[in-house]
Amino acid sequence: MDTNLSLIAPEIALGVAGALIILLDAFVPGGLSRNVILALAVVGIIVSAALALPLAGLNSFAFSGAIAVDTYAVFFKLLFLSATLLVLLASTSLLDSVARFRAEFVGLLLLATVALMLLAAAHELITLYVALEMSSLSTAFLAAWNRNDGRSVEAGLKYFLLSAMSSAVLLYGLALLYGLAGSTRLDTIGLAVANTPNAGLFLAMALVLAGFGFKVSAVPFQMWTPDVYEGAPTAVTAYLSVASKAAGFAALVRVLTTALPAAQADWAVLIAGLAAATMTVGNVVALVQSNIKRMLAYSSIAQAGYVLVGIAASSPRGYSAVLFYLLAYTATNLAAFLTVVAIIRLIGSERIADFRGLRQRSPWLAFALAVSLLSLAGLPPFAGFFSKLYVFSAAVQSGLIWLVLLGVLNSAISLYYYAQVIHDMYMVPPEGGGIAPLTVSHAVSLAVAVAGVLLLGVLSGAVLRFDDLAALALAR
Amino acid sequence: MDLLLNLAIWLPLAGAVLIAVLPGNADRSARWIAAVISGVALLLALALAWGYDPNAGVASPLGLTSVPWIPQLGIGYVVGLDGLSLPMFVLNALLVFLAVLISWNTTLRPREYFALVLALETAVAGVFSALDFILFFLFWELELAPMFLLIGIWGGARREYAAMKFILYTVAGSAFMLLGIFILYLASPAHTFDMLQLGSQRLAPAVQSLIWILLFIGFAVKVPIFPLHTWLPDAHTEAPTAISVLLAGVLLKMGAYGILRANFTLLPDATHQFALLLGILAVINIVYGALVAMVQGDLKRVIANSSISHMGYVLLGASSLTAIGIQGAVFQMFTHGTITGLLFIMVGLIYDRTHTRAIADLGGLAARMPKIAAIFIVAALASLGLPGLSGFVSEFLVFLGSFPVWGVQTILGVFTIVLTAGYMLWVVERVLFGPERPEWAHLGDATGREMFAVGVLVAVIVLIGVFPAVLGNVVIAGTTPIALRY
Amino acid sequence: MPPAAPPLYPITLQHGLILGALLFAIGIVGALTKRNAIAILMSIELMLNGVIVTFVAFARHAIPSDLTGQVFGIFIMTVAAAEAAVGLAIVIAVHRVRRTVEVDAIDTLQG
Amino acid sequence: MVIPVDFLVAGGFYTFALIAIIGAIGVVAAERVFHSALFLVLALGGVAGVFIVLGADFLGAVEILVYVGAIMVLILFGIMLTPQHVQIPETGGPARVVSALVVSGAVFLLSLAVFLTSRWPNSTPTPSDVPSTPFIASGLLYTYAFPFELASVLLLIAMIGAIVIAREP
Amino acid sequence: MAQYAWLIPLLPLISFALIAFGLRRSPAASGWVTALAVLGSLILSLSIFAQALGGGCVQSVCIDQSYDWIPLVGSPSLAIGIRVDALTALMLVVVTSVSFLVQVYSTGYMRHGADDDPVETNGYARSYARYFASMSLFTFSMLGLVLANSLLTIYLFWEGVGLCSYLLIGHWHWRPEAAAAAKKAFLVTRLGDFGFLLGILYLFSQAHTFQFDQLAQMAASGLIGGTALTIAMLLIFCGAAGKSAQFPLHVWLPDAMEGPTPVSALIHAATMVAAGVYLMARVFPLLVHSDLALQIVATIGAFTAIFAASMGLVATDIKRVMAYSTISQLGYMMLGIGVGAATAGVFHLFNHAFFKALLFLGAGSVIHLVNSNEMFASMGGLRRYRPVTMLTMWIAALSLAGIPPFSGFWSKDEILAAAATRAMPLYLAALVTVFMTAFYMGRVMFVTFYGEFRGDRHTLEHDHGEPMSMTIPLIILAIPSLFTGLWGAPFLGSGFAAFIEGPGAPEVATRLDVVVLSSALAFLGGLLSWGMYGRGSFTIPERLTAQLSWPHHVLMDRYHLDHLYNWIASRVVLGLAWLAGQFDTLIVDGAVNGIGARTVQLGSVLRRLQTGQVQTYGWVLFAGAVFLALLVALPIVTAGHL
Repeated sequence: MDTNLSLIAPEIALGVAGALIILLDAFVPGGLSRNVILALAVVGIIVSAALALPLAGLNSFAFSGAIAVDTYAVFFKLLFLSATLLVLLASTSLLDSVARFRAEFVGLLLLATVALMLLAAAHELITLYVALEMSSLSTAFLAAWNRNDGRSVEAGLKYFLLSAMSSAVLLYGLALLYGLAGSTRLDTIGLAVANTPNAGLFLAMALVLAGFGFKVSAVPFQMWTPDVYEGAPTAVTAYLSVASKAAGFAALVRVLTTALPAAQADWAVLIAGLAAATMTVGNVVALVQSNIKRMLAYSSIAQAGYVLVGIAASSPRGYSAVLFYLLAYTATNLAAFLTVVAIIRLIGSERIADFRGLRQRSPWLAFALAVSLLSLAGLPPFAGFFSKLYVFSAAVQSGLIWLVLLGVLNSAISLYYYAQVIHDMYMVPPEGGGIAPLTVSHAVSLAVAVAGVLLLGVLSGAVLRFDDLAALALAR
Repeated sequence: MDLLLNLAIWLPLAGAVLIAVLPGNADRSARWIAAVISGVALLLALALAWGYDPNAGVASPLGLTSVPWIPQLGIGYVVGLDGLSLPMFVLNALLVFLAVLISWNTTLRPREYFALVLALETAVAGVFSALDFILFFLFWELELAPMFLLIGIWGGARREYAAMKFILYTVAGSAFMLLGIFILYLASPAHTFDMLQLGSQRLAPAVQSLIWILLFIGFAVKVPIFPLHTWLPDAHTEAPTAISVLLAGVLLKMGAYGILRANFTLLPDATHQFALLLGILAVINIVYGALVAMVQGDLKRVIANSSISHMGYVLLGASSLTAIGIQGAVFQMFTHGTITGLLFIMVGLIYDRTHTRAIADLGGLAARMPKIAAIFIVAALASLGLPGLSGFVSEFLVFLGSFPVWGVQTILGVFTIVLTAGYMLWVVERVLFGPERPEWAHLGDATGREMFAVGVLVAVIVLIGVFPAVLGNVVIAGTTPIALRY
Repeated sequence: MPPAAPPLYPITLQHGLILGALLFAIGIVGALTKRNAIAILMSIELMLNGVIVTFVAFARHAIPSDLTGQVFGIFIMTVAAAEAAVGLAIVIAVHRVRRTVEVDAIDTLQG
Repeated sequence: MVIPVDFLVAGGFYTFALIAIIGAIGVVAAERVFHSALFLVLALGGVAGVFIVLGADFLGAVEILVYVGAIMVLILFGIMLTPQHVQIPETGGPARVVSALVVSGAVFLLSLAVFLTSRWPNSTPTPSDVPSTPFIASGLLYTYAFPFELASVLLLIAMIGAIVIAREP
Repeated sequence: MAQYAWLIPLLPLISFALIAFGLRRSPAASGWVTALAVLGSLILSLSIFAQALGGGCVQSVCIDQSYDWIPLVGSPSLAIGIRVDALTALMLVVVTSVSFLVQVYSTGYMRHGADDDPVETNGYARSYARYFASMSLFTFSMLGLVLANSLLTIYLFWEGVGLCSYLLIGHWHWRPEAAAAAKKAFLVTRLGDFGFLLGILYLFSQAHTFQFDQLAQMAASGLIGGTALTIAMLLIFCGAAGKSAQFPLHVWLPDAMEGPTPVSALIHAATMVAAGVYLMARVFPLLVHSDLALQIVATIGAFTAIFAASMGLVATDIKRVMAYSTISQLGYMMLGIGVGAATAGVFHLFNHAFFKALLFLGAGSVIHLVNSNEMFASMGGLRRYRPVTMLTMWIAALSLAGIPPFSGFWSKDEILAAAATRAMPLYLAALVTVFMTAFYMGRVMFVTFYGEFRGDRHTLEHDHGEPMSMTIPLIILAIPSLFTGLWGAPFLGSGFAAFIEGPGAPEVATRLDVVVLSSALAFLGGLLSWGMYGRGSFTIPERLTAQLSWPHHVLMDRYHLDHLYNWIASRVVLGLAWLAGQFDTLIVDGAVNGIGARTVQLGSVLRRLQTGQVQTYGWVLFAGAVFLALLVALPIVTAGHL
């Protein structure tokens, strides 16, 4: 048994940090202070990242093939770690408001991240399933964290029930895969089903797609997204919208490419269809939203659609583009949500109409939000422009011209609602005063995210090199 | 030269950042910085023009800079100027400088205003100098956000609607363009976005047609070509004066430039195929724009619709596929930029004083503002193609080139000059002439700064009208490679 | 060893699969119609059981001497236990705030 | 008269399957959530029986222990802790029932069609009298040690979360 | 001398620039600078004229030089250039001399401007400097026009003079009528220029050159001809008709009288309006190769002559009578060109320039005195106040009427002779015109200068005589009005034709019958006018007006043509424009907004699916899964695969 723990050292480190925070808080009299908790978490994340970096370039397995250790996994681990770090730094206010359970909050967040990291690395169905459930359940808790807020617990309940249903669907698909291949290892499945593409395989494929579709909020499995995003604490929403979604994509792409290469032509078509529906529904419904979190929820549905375009390209270039997209999207959406966290606290409202004149009340927050929205809309020179560029270019190379046309038109539609927010912030006089008080850590995390939005695209030559390697790792 | 060029492109953006990060209450220094920066950029552009060698050939554009940027996708930072882009590049620098001058007294959020104007300059300069198609597209889109804000914040009563319409139209159009660029990339044997390389190959006609249409939609929105034009009157009407100047002066040219640079240069067979369509659209633009202009009650709307009409001449010349016609089109791009820019400035000066643009409310202004009236008349005359002013040169070349090819279209185009004269002189009569009105009695004439700004434009208009050769050799160098394809 | 004679009353793979599908389908009906959140949870347990039956059927028929399907079943049960705990905790929290566990009433987030 | 093993297996399967299905239908059809819980016990018992018939004796035992012993107790607690002030019908209106039946019927029929038409890799059943426990043990402790450990973390998460979310303020 | 010809237009341009950029503030100087500049041009012109007269030019072309103007891709540059030949030399003298005299006259006339022109600096009208700037610019453009050696060049200056005409008609821009008249003048001539420009383009597409000499050679050698030539000539004639106010594009000229009277004298009588005739004379070597074009030119000319003269019979505004007369005389010139007597047409142009300028300046003199244009309401008996004006105007009037031996007689007679030979119906029309001309000129003279003063006495009280600057030009202009005709007189050797056409010109045909007939008709016309208006009371004309009220109304209303044009402009063109505008807002923009609205509507519909009820979401989730499965699995299942 290859129990080389160094191969899962990042997860162990982070898990230990999470557990340690919870335990210390329980045993230290009076509990840990907010800053100590944060410091511990940050150290845990940094150590985990430091341990993850050397794994890049490896191409092996741990635990009888349960875990893949490759650049692809490392890419996502680093992505989740950075996202978690930024969310944590920005959730200082949330931590203050949930004074009694902040250690548990941070601990669960870290453990949820461990789950996501494993999800990206899972190379075996049982591990995949357990990691998925681990992330879903902890996310449900996090969503319901403001337990005295009816909306928060409603979000938690909805997320829980729907994720349970969808994981049942996924599980059914996994059962069929297992039945077809007689193994739970993805690569073995891939080999076993290669010569016998039959109806069972397609049913399994559809069910697996549905299961992951929930995780990444692809239409028609997206319906939980707006409600949960709106109800959950905003920092959790940020986490959900980037890390959880990215992990869904990570696992989806790995399963599709490793276990189902035989049906590539078929799933590519399905995913193209999902992408088309997802982009369109997300953008069109976002047009009529008045709550910023809900609007961003629909926007993130639409963004998932663009990522699916890259997957539908089903080529290394496409996967590489997907990775870059997720990276850029993570930076952008985090910037958006973390700004929204601060703005909501400043103005005490989530209504877009109340963002009027924000520029005068808090120029930098307005700037950060404007930048991230423009990036989401895919305008240069922001990261979102480049990520769309790569995804669409890959899709065109795969002949999906109609899909790209739909995609680019969709981004034109999306500009309407993004620009509406910018319009409200910049072109309408304010209705109140006051500057948003940002904690230092929040400001730092916001600055990092915005810097990512500004620089990722321009420097994408270097980033893409890494992405290409990671995408190639899939095709070992 | 490459250093100069890159400096000319990026300096304004640096200025914008500088203005943005200025500490405290720096509203007054913002305009000075903007003036200095845009002035230096203008000098750089003029220096580039001075150093331009018309005989340099297609393969060696002025200030060519080629750096790999995103090698995975074959995207490079490739910029350079040739005879086609150089006039536009200089025009951009000139108009931005003048725009800063005429918006000197902006009191609403001046820092943001000047920063955005400078950012806009970089974007447009980039469009005209980019030789990598993705880079071109990037600059193309880069211009949207500043423009959106400039119209939306400093615009007129319906600024929000106009700004939104502007940005949505352009983005919808560029969506098609992006797709076209991708297909072009894939179809080219070299798999490159480098326009110089793309220009040296010939694709299969069917593929060319597809790409042509896709690119054309993107450019057509910008030109704008009927029926994709309705954003323009709104944007023009609501935009502040200086922004209208830039919009008419250089932003519309991006569309026409794109058609010449991409469709004509890279896709000759498809261009042949679609020349008739282009010719018909051109004449629709010309006649329709003029007709619509005739029934507008708002001074700026008249100019905006006349702008649509005049851009039609660019298309008419280009669609003839004759050397003279294309040359006329390029001339018209430049001259329209100066003339319509001047007209918008004049409307702005009138509006600044009277606070109305409704033609019905104006009248008798010539008595109190003889200078403004004189320059307004000069601009109107230039717009209706009076010889001695630059508009005639370009329109004449367009007609000369297109007449043997598109007889009917040219006749309609020539006839529209009469219509143009009709509404332009009607405007002059109603706004400037007529009995002096008591409500304007206290109004003053143009100030020295304003006169300088318009004087420069008038000088350019007269210079090119009298000595077209000033522009001619550069334009010829830019037109020859295109003309050789037909 | 000569191949065993075919059984008279064979319980084939399909039997197990169909039972699993049936349980899964019944579970879906419950999950979509029950109004009490806990009853929905129970229906989901039914669905999971359907999946476990499927796994077991595959484990029996698919590859001899490999009982991974059963192992998977154990994991599913474990996860189901955790799921039940989480679900009930959230249901209790909802009940505390809303004084109801009826999902029809828990729809303030919409649109 | 010797009853053939085949017949026993078949009879056992059908019996337990019927119990499971009746229980399952009962869960869905019961008008009181408490009754649903009792039917669920019945269904789980039936499933456990099916497991044993299908040669998963260990799994059958675990099913009884974990599901009936632990999960059901949890659910009953849950039912008691969330008393309804107003008695409302347990099941949604006819439209909801019909639409649910449609989609569930579609799932079932589709699965049926797939199961009956597809050829599955190997249809020879493992003999049901071979004890499965050693295999499972080695699977859990060797091949699937990692997810096994992971499951413990999952339970930890569930525990901590449940405490935070559910406990009285 | 001819190599300095480019200096001739340059001098007025310099004076324009000086005024525009500096002298604006010292009005007195601007007037004198203009006059001096034009004097310089006049002197140069005279020397060139002398050179040409002395046979100093090779084949009557003194200089023909082109300069590259617009470089072209892959073909030779478009060139502009100057050409000096006898015709040019003649025109130079006409333009500079009349212009000089008008400038001098204007320094007096314009000083106090119109009654509503506020006096601002040093006793000069506010618009004084602007007036001279425009005049300088006009003189420049007009000189450039006559010097042009190619169609392109002539077109450039053609538009230039049009612009100046616009500016000068609208000089008193605060008067709505002046502003409207200026616009009308520009637009109507533009309408003609539409044809002119097309003609140039068409000719270029056939001949690939704009130059007159090359075009003439090509026409002579048959390289261009046939229908193409006819089309090109007719298109170019459109431009000439617009500029020279030929029917049906004549409507702008009467209105143009809203401008200051010296402007009317210079631009709308002597020079610019004659540019159309000049243009036709220039392209005459081409024109002769198209009989159809010739016929049309002649017919339109003849019709215009009689048509305009008929309106002159009833007009009461002294300047408008002059304007109709100008149109009519221009029609004569066109008739001359059309019947192949181009030289006669040009000769008439030459004579007409002087006597018509004199008539206008004289009219200006009396208008200056009584501050009104209305002959019947505000004038009468003015011979006591302005005897010099009356005397000089009589000379011009007799010249215009074609009474021998005044200058107009000679040139008109040549045209009539040619017409009588070539086109009898047109000849008859021209004869009628002769009669009408004599009649309305007599009418003007009698009504204005004889009888009793009918206006407001107060206007005459502060009359201190007119400044010398106004009187002297009248006197000077009277000299050519008297004598220039003799230059072309057949019995003196037809020097004019020899000068224009060079040695070896065909002898001018003289027809005694025409001479007698036309002179008699002219006498009769004058006599009739004396009978009706010369005896102080207007009972006969009043009775006639009452009896012939319908024709009178038609004539007064200019044959309703202005109404027709207004109707076309405001109903047809603006109607089309209105339709286009509605189409733009409702259809094009409506479609776009509609797409936007539909998209948002779709959003609202989809949004309603988001009920908040968790089982709805679950249902969609399951249904989605089933749908996906059906999409991929069903085809295989139904195909019975595997």
